[in-house]
Amino acid sequence: MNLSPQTQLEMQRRMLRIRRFDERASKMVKRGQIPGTVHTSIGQEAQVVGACMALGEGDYMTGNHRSHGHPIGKGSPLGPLMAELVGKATGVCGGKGGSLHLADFSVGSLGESGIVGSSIPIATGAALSSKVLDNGHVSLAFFGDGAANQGCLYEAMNLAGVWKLPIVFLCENNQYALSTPAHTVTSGVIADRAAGFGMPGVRVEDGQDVLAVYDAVHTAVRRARRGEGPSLVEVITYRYNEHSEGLKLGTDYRDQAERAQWVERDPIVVFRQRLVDDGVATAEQLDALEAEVIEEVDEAVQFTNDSPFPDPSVAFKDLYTEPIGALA
Amino acid sequence: MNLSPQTQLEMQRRMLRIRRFDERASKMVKRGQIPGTVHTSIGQEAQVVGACMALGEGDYMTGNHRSHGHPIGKGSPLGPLMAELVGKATGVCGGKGGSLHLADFSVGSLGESGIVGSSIPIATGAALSSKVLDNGHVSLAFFGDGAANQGCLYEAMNLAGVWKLPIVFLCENNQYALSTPAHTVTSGVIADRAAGFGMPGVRVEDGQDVLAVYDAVHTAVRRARRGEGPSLVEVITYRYNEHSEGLKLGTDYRDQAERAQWVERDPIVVFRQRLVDDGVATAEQLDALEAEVIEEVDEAVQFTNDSPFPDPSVAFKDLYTEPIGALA
Amino acid sequence: MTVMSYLGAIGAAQREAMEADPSVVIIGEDVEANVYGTTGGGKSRSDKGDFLQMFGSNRIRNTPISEEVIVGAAAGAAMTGLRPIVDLSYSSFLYMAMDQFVNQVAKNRYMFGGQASMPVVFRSAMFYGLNTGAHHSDRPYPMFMNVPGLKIVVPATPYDAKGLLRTAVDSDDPVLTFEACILWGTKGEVPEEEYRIPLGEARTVRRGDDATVVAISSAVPAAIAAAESLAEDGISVEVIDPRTLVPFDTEAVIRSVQRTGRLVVADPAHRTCSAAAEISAMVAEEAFESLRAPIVRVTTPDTQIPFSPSLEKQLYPSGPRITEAIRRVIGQPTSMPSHGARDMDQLATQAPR
Amino acid sequence: MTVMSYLGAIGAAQREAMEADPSVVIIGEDVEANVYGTTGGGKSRSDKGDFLQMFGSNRIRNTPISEEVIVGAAAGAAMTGLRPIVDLSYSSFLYMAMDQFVNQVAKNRYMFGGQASMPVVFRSAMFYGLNTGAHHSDRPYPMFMNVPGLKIVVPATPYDAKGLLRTAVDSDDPVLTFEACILWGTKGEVPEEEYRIPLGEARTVRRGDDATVVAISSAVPAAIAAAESLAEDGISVEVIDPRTLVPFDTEAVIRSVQRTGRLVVADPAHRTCSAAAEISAMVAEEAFESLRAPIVRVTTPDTQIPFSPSLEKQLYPSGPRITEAIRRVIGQPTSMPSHGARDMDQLATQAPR
Ligand SMILES: Cc1ncc(C[n+]2csc(CCOP(=O)(O)OP(=O)(O)O)c2C)c(N)n1
Ligand SMILES: Cc1ncc(C[n+]2csc(CCOP(=O)(O)OP(=O)(O)O)c2C)c(N)n1
Ligand SMILES: [Mg+2]
Ligand SMILES: [Mg+2]
Repeated sequence: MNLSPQTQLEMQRRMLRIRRFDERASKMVKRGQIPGTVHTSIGQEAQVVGACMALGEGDYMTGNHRSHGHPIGKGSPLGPLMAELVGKATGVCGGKGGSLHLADFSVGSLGESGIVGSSIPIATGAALSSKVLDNGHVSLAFFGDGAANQGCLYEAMNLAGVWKLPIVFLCENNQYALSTPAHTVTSGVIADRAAGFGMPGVRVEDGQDVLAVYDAVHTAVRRARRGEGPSLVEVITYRYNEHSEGLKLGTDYRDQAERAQWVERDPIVVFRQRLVDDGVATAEQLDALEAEVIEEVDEAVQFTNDSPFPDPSVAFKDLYTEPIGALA
Repeated sequence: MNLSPQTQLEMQRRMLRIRRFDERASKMVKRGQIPGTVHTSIGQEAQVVGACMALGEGDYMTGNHRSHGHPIGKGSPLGPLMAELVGKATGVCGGKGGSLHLADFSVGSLGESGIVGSSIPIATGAALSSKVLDNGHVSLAFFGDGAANQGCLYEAMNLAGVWKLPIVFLCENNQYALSTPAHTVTSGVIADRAAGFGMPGVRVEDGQDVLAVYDAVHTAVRRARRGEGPSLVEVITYRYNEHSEGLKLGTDYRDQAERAQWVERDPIVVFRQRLVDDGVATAEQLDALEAEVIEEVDEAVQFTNDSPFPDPSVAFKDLYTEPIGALA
Repeated sequence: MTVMSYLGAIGAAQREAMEADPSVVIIGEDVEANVYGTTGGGKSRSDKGDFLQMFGSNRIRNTPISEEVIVGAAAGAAMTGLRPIVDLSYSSFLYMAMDQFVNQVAKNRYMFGGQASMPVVFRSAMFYGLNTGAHHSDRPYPMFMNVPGLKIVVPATPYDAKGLLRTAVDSDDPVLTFEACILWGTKGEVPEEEYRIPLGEARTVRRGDDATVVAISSAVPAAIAAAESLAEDGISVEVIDPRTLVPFDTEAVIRSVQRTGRLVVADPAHRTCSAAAEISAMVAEEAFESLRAPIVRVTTPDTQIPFSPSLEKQLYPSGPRITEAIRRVIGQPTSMPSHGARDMDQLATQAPR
Repeated sequence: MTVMSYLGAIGAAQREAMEADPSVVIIGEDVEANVYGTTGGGKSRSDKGDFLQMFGSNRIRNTPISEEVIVGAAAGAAMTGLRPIVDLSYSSFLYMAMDQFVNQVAKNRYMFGGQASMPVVFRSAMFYGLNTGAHHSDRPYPMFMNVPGLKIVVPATPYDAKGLLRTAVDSDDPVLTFEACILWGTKGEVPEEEYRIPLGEARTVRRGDDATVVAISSAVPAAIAAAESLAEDGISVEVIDPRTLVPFDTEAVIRSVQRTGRLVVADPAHRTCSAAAEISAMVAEEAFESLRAPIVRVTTPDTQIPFSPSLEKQLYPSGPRITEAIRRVIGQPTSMPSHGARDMDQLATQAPR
């Protein structure tokens, strides 16, 4: 795969946007500046960005509780995302969604789901409309290794298979579902499940390599775009932080040495080195890129702070498209 | 597999019991003597009996709407089954269940389900209790090619895989789900789906051969009994009659020539010939066997006719094990 | 005007909607072969495959048996440009997709601050009263009434079935229609031309002064029968069919109760947390001053549905049970034999007494 | 007596049940690591893994995220000799297994004519009021009340949480317990020795003569606060916590209303077809003659749950909203500012008005 320097720099920028945004969100939730909980994608940026960059602008995407990375990876502006996490009126969902329910339809992000597995059918439906309307859009469903044991995934894979829907099922295998190691609750290999449902299944063993992820997903997206149907891509990766931050539900029982090994292969550090080695950018250029991203995150926080909370009456809006009784 | 003559004759007897029972039920529902609807297993007897005979007496079984064959195959007496179809007080479920909800706990039949796929988790739970209590019982879940696209099957296969539960997932692939040809709604091959869930998957191509079915299921049962976990067995077979009789919901759009080809390989006729050829029984002995079965069915109908309908107050019994308000 | 069956009216509405808008598609099990009789052109069951020929397999989507993904995919498709009509065949199968209904279909627009709209109709038929036992006889609309964000339609006549379904397809919000199989064969007059019936407008089936009966789905003909039989005794009963449960025409019911002072609610759902409970609670709060008698619910008792013909039919609201309830609210001595309607209503709850 | 938190009481009940009977097993996601704090010995969150050590991995069954098969497998296991306690973590995840709940768990015993018994407990926690948005905040017990065959428990205190859970595990019928996360930290006295609380017995939390408030789950402390604030004005309010919704202690409620003549029902569920609707309907039918005022429901309006702290809290029954409702039923002028409790209740329905 020969990617333009521009594209490669954009990958690094998006990974940084996720990293810095989530680091900030993590701090804010611990300080009580974000209510509820957040699930960060720190450590998984290559997997998220490699997948998102393989999609076109008009393409659709759904995600899960580990939610910020997906819209950021798809190019969503940070201000309304951060404002949403805090519950401000300027949030991307007007403050109604919060961290677990980000959606930015302007970039094809059809919604993150707090219910594990539950958004996979939605992405399948978006692929169905692309097919019926013949508009060339591809769908991608992000879900975790934990979600890979929800039955709806297999219903979706089968349906997409028989109807040759343009969809990529993307399993973010960060090897844990909350406290539970994937290998203790997964019989067989996730990627291998594709074959029984009549579609290619690939496993990206090095999910910390953004280009490896991009390659695998790009192949799947092209196949979908050609009308040949769905694919399953499983990406092995790792989250650095707690499963969920802010709630103080149990702590993590992962081995700290295991974590340290993964941190050593940090996707952003690795790719930065590669960009320098390949002569795509200089260290100074990459520092500047990083500074830009930090500023963007600062601005998002500023935007959030400057924004009002929604009026209480907003709770009664948006349930239906037209008023039903006092509800609008 | 070397089966005793006795066992082989019992296979033929059970296939005949299903055939004659279902022929009678089919007639009765058309005459309005059975209310509602029945789904017959005519044509699928080898698949049902081959599977049931591979189980031991204490083993568990669940089934689906095509329901009569399973308990008959497991050795249930015919009288209470027939009485149940008519809604008599002496029915195996006291008239509360009907054709769609037969269950005979005395032979390990934990219940047929009118909801496609829904009984698979129940069988999985029976296997779990066998495992926890270490009592050596194996479970078998019967389901159709249509049910093979319900997500709960894959949740069950995965759970059984990780916990090495003693269960056999038995797919009765009669090539249609109601009006829908399996190949039009199934991506990939059902038996091949097992591999992705870490278990053996076999396809019995000639599901009209009772011994072939027995062999495949017996292998799976032994594996389960040894503590090695679940298997998936897919059996190719064919139903002769309408999907459902009595309701007059649409008719069948299968090719009549296709049906004729299958009828030519009738499992009962084929096995009869084989029993004679192998010297297991004489034609006269087999005629006598058949006469016995016909008499048994006649007696079941007589038993049914002689039985009263349940008192209306019975509608308020059995919801809970103890009275709640007026409900007992 | 033309005469149509309830089932035919549904087919006709589907055909019109498919013809009117190319973004309308039909998704469901066995829709291709017209097994349930509503994708064959709205004429008769023997018009097999009509819709498939008329609209093609791109728009008539025959599915695997996978309710969860069917419902979710229809929702996702509705969020991205289609207007699906989903045929879920029997209402008892909706539970398979409950997560999609509650967590996606009902919540997405709200959670996402109005970014999503969800023009999708989920049709299903309640197969009660036909001796198919507990797995096919459910009447689960009360559950869905407890889920904000859904609209819920319960037609009782061919005219309403057709007009409400057209409106449902036009709606940019998700609509669930619960059809009653026991009414499939009911014939009625239907205009030749296209028409719509607004959601949230009750129909006063019969005017009366002594008591109001609000009746749902197949309880409507039973309530009419009750009103007719009481008319012979000079008792004048108003029968209201709300037609849609969400939105609900509170005003029509309140106005009627203000006049009659008495309310019976006839609802084929299970009693506890039924639509009848909601309607009763609404009136007990908002028209209390007008009430001259207890509000009586005639429902299906809180038991599952038994198969045997000797057990099943008694459980649903019937003419005699509704008659009996009306006599109770107007303070007339009852005429039912023991083990009749009165007993049924005493057995009708999970509350110890 | 000893002091325990609500969450600790649940853990303690689980531990006692596991110790008492080897056929009791715990099945659920993340139960091994005691993520939710009830499989660690009932002491504190930091007792990680206690249950695993005490009872072993044969009885502490850490599952994949597969709610449908978890629920069904627990049911199947209960039909064949185990007595599972299933931890489904949050109540919003129950929909994933709705078919198993309705079509298998609730129906099997009945459909099979009493052949099956189903000693299984399904625990889940309602996470509302904690700013986690629409996907974690559900309070779905009314749906399950509409399903005959289930028993439904909604404890509001540590004492009840422990005593009711022991009874639930003893029950040979399926029981769903809905715990309120917002009460997890509530402390209360609990006997040292083992005890049970029968299902179907309400607790009169506070005696009073002027009005009855039936309050559910987290509405119980809100109702107590309302009663206390009204006591200052000389208004005497009776507060009843039904503790179980199925079976329901109708008699306790009726007796109280017969005395007070006024009823407010405070229920954190969505309004339409809520438990409050059922309780109101029950009283409107059976204690009509005693009622001196409309029955008022204080519920969560029929909207989904928004995330923003400026939006969410207002929606649930609070002390001030209950106070306001009581003032209404006793005919006192209200003191709420506009956009307060009264408005909330006007916004609280999907019915056009
Ligand atoms: C249906 C459902 N079950 C359980 C949960 C609770 N839960 C939230 S996240 C999570 C773990 C998810 O693991 P995985 O899919 O691997 O995603 P990851 O968090 O590792 O990114 C669980 C169990 C949920 N939100 N929804
Ligand atoms: C959840 C659910 N969806 C749909 C149906 C309606 N239905 C009953 S049987 C059937 C076909 C089942 O096909 P298959 O599983 O292959 O079994 P077969 O009838 O061929 O034996 C359908 C669609 C149902 N009963 N349950
Ligand atoms: Mg994971
Ligand atoms: Mg089949």
